[in-house]
Amino acid sequence: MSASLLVLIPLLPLLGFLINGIGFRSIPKGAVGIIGSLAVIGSFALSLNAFNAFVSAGSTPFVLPLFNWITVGDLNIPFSFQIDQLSLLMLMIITGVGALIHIYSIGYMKHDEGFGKFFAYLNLFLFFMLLLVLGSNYVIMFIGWEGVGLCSYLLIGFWNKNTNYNDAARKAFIMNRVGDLGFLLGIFTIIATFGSVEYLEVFSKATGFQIGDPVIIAITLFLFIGAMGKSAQIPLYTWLPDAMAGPTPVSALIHAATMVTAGIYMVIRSNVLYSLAPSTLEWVGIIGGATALFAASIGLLQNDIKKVLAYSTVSQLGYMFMGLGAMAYSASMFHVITHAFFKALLFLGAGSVIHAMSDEQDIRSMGGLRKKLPVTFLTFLIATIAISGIPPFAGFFSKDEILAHVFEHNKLLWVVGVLGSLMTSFYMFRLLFLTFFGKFRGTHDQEHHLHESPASMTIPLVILAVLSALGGFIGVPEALHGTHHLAEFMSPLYEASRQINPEAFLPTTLTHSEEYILMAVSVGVALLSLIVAYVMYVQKESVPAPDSEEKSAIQNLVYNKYYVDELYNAVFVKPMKMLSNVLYSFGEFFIDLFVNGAARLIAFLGGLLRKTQTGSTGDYVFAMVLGIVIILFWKLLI
Amino acid sequence: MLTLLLILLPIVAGVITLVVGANSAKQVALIGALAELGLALFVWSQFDPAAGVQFAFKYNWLASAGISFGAGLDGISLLLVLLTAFLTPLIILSTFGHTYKNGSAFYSLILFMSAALVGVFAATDAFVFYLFFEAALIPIYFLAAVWGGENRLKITFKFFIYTMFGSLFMLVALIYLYYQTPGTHTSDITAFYQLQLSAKSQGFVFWAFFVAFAIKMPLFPFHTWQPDTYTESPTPATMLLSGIMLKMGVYGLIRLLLPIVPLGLQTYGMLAVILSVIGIIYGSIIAIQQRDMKRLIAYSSFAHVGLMAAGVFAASTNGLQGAIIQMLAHGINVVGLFFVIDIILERTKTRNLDQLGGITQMAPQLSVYFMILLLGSVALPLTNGFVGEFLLLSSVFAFNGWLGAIAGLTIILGSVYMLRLFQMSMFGSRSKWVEGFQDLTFSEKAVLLPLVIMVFWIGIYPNTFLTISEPAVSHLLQLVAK
Amino acid sequence: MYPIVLLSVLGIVTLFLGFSKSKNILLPAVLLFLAIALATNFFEWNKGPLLYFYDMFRVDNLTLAFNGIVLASAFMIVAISGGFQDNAEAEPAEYYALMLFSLVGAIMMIGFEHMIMLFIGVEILSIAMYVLTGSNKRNLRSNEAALKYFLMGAFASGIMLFGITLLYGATGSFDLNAIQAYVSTTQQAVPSYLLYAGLLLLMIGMLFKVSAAPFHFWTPDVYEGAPTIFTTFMSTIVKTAGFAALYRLLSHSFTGVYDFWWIVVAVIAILTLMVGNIGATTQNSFKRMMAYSGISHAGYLLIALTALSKPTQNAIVFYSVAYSLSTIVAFGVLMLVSKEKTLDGQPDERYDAFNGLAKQNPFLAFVMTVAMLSLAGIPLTAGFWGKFFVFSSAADRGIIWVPAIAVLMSTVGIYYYFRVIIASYLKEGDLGEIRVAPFYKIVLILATVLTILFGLAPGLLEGLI
Amino acid sequence: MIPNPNIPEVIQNVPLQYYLILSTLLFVIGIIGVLTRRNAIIIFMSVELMLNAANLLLIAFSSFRSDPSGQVFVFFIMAVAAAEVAVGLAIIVMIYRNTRNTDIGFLNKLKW
Repeated sequence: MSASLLVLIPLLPLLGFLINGIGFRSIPKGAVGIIGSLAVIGSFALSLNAFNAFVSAGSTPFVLPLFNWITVGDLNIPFSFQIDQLSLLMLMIITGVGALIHIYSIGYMKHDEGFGKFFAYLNLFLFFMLLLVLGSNYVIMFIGWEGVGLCSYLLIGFWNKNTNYNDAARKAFIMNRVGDLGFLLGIFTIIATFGSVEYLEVFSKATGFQIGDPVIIAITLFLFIGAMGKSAQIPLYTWLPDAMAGPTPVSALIHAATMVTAGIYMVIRSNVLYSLAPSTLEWVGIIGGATALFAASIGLLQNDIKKVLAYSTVSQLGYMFMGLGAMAYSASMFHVITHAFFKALLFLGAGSVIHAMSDEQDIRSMGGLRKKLPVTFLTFLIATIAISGIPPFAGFFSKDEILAHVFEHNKLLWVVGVLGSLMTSFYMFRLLFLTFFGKFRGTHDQEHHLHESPASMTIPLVILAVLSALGGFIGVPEALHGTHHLAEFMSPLYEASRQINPEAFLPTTLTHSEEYILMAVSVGVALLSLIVAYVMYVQKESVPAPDSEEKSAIQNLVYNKYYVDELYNAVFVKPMKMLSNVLYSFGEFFIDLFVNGAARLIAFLGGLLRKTQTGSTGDYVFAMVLGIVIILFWKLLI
Repeated sequence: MLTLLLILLPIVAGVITLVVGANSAKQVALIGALAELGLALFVWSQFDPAAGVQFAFKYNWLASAGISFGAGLDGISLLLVLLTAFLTPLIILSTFGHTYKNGSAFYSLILFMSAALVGVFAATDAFVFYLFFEAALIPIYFLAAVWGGENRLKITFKFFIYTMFGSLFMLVALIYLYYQTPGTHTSDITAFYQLQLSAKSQGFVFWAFFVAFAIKMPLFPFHTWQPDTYTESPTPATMLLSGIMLKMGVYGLIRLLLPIVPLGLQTYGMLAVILSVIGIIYGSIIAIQQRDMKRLIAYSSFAHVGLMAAGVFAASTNGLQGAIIQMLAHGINVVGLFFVIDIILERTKTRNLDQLGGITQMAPQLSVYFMILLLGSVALPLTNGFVGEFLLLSSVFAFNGWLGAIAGLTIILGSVYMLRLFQMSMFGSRSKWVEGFQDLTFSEKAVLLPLVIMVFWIGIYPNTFLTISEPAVSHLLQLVAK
Repeated sequence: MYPIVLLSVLGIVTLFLGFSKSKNILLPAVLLFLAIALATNFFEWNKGPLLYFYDMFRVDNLTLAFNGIVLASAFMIVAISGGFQDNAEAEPAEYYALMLFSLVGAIMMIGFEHMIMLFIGVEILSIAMYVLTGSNKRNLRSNEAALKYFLMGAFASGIMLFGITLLYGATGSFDLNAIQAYVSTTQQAVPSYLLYAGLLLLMIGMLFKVSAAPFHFWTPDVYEGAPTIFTTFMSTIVKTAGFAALYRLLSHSFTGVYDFWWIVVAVIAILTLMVGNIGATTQNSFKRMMAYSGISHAGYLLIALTALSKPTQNAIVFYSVAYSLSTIVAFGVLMLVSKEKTLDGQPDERYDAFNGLAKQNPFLAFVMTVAMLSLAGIPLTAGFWGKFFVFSSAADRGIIWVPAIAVLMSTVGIYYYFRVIIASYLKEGDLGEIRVAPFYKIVLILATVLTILFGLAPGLLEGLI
Repeated sequence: MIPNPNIPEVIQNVPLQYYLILSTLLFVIGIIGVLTRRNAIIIFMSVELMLNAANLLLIAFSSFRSDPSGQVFVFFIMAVAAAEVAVGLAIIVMIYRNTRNTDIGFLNKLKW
């Protein structure tokens, strides 16, 4: 595979962005969609090609230098790409899922006046995301890291007439930036420690460090702050649910399948560093677990179809971090992949529902859609099963693998994971049942317009459904007599980590029977939730209460997302605004007081001097004599 | 000789502008500024980064006193001269939508200003440096005071006296240094570099320089003139002030303070960095709640320059290179932002964010340019702001981790106030003030497009510029380390 | 030496010219006289040092340079006096004659080698100035100024004279060289109160003439009350001559006791700077502000004297040139403007009189601006280099605190100088049309061009002596 | 002071210090006169007293040093003082004409 073709992978979406972005007024809508989609499909094809070439060339990673980006003193930050197992996997997910979502968007956004702009942004997003995974050093990753944040901002605030959406967009960008600062500080520490930001150099130098070296811990913690921002972990997760303000395909692409997994990607990429810092990993696991449980619990009571999915995303990302915390890098990656499939599918399905419901997002106003939207329903069902971890769909395998590793590592976290799994299953089926079962609860007008989405939307749904159903088979655990293709493929990535921290990479100590029990537990709780949800929402046909109705305190707390937004508002936003006002009115005044005070002092002294100038000759002579006397006294007598 | 030409050309152009009268003053001034740009580009093409000071010119000014009119360009100077030459025509072009009373005086003052700025950057003699440093103040004062807003008299007067006050300290320091030179005294800057001053006198010179440059840039807590002046000045003057003139301060730190008083830096560098970092945070926080767009950018500029200063005081390759590239980036961004604000002001007659909103619906092109400049300003990677801030923050971080982390808050706070600015003006529902808002005209695009191109050029391939200043910076740092 | 003789004779000739019917030849004639004096002054350039009048008068390049400044200033001032034609009561011939005589006094002060010469010079200059100050006979302000100036001037003369007497008692001579010899030989062993007291009193008398604080009180009142043209004369020529004399006295005779007197001068310099600059800020009258500004410039010059280092001589010459040029322009423009505007029957000499000047007469506004910039010490004007050399001389001596305070004070200076610029450029006013006579214009242009020229190329002037 | 053979006995009988003290006293009296009196003419007379104090001292020094230049100086001072008197009185007369007064207390229009 020639270098120029590799370069084209990110370049094609960039071209698509430029064409659509510059000419979004003059290019006809049909062409816009085709240009945008073709750019991504092209990238996808090239990625596949690259993957094949890589595998057939014996899976040897290589760095593709392009040019020297920033050269300052001894520090050189090249603009170069690294092709290895990890980047290739990410490439395929991003371009693959991305392509589907692009195609889907042609139908979904057809009637939007910002059609061209939308495709331009999507392409730009892919460009940055591809840079993020392709870069051969942390700073290139940072380009993508910030770039996707920007695109997220642009796309969340896509309908920019709405102030709430704009606020959500801004919140996303700023929260991401909080993480980015951590990332940046991590990079600085890396520069200070290793004198380079190139992965290969950093990692090879890192092998010389001891496990638990404070510098490495600092670096990994800093980087993890970045991951918390991008991957929406506690405490930086609140932007993600708000990000649902964007068009649904955006939610699918950015806020489910790709961008939010950047944090996972980064940790896996830096696995050498993290393997050297078990205490950081401890934190990664704890935060992941807490997020998984916390977000899932919020999801239980949400009524906005996209919000439920959003919290579920946060929660699933928490799972991935739990996995990372247990050094189950491959398992987390596995979950990234399967999650990309089913979460994209869920969002697109939700989009299809919203599309059909004339932009209604509240599940309390839906119901009984399965007959009107059969394809959407079926695919949504598959995705729901997949995310709930019910075999044999994709989610089962990946989640199970994570839970198995977590169990080995930390039993308490495993319990948390299972609890999360229980909730996940419940709210997902709640969502499914409320949306597709029972009677239609929307307005007559909405009912009249109900229709299955066009082919451009359903075809991606079907493809993703197939992937969600079968995707798990790339990583069947040994216990189920399969081969873990993914783990095998990715195993060279951990060569260095294995050297420095061999215990972490020993084969599992769990016996097969133990593994079966673990699987049974997680599947069992999922099924349990399914049944409970079925009873509640299909048999009893209960519908969540409208907002006006009083709720119990706990319900209220959960429903209002534990008031975290309000807390942040009270702790950060308001004081900051107040500080700003105070500094502006008093701080500036106070500082200026010294400047103006100097002027006043002069004026005051001037006033005094004025008084000495009485106009009376006698006074003047007196002053003169006084001066003479003082001088004579001073110089002659003292 | 070329350096002298670079200084003289705008003066000549300014005089011609003054003579031709108001009707064609704009055009003549633009041609003059473009000629200067062409000359600067030519100089660039002839420039060899590794060769130290080039195109040097020396005229014995005060032969008996060893003061000569010395000018020449090294990498750092060249970059700033290029910046000046690049921005001046754009600033002139940006006024094409306006008619200023006494146009010929207006434009000739801009050109005189530009000459003085080039003079500051090119000076190789300390007194020549001082001379232009002060001389630059006169045209900008008149620009601001004659064509400014309502409160201009008081505010510009304060600005003038305040900055003058600072630079007089520099004069004292320079005279002192001059008398420290051995043998027949000389005021050649390189001779100052060779001085071996005692720690005590270095401390004294350090603070004299610090105050002079801190007021000029401005740094906390010497900044109170700045927001008012930026706000009250006519936009071209604001552009000159923020785009180029504040760079004189940063340049002064690099050119004079670091290499002449390394011991002073050692002793007080920490304090200076702390002040700079306070400025970053202080300015950013204040910017968050500003309603006046110009004032908002003024505070943001204050914050940005604080970071540059922090990087310079950190005195590392990263810091200096970062500061230099950030000077270019900041100049470009801030000029662009002020221009966008001027366009908005021109069309809506208001700068108050509360009264604006929804402009993007009326003027998508404007909003795209605005967005790009803003992204540059919040240091998004691949835009010009990133390279500088990355290097600067890394240097401050290397200097002191805590300070680096605190300074790093700028990227968060920066996005807070900048996005607020963008959202309140561009997004949301259309306010009555923006009814009938026209998108960019050709001449406006002609200003913004070059700026945006530079935003990306510096962002994507900063090495073009970094390599120019690299040898000069490492030379300077050797002096600091001596 | 030639100018002394020439001016004495020509002064008398001028008096006689006053009897002639055609008043119009008076002005050109006086200008011609001054031009001749100026030209002959430089006959002796580079020939010195020469001694005249029984070794009582010394001619060297420094003397000639100061003479040149004084004569050129006088030339310009006479040129802008316009022959006093707009004042029916004026006696132009007498005024011009007095001016010429006072120049003789000034030159005697500049080149004195003997205390008699100094005393006579001071008195000739002063007495002529008393008269000129009161020349506006019916104007009470002018009267008051004259009386104040006279009484205090006479008082100061008394002080000075007593100082000279004590010096004579201590050293036994009036001759500078003899005093110098005494100071540098005998003095070191035995401190002589006679000498010290004499020196201090003499210095105080001279400092009064250059209006240093705390002996400055007469200055604002006299400058304000005197007719502007004579204020110009006083503030340039008297000051230049005074400093020339002080410099000669201190540098020639008293370097031996530098340690004794420098601190006095330093303290007085600081005090003068403060009084001048701070006092000027509260003024509403431009003319009075210029008086305070004159005080403050005396302070700067005193800094150079304090140091008495290598650059001092140059600093004083350069500073005097820069100061004289700008002061003449400032008063010149003031006369034009205040002639157009009156306030309560008096010429309006407030800042506000300049409102809108730039619009009405951009030329005047411009020359005024340059003059103010120069007085404020902004680069690219002669005034900057003046300050530069002054600070340099202090730095050369290693005295840093004095220029540091001076720097602070010159910041204050910017404030009041710029008020005029602001008034003329930035404020709206109702000035009528101002007609500028050709002579007048030439002087203003000449002074402005020289100010800028010396600002650009200080080397033209520096190092000449 | 060492007795000088060239100086007449009469003069030597009175020590130089006495002259010094007397002159200084006269001088101070003159100063006090200037300080305390309000009439311009009397002030002027006090100034003249100061000058004459100096004259006396000059002559004393001159005699004790056998140096005639001091006495020459006195002549100059007297001449100058005469001129000063002429001008001074003229000014005072002029003021008297305008204000019917020679009290300096009234002449304080120029101030501040």
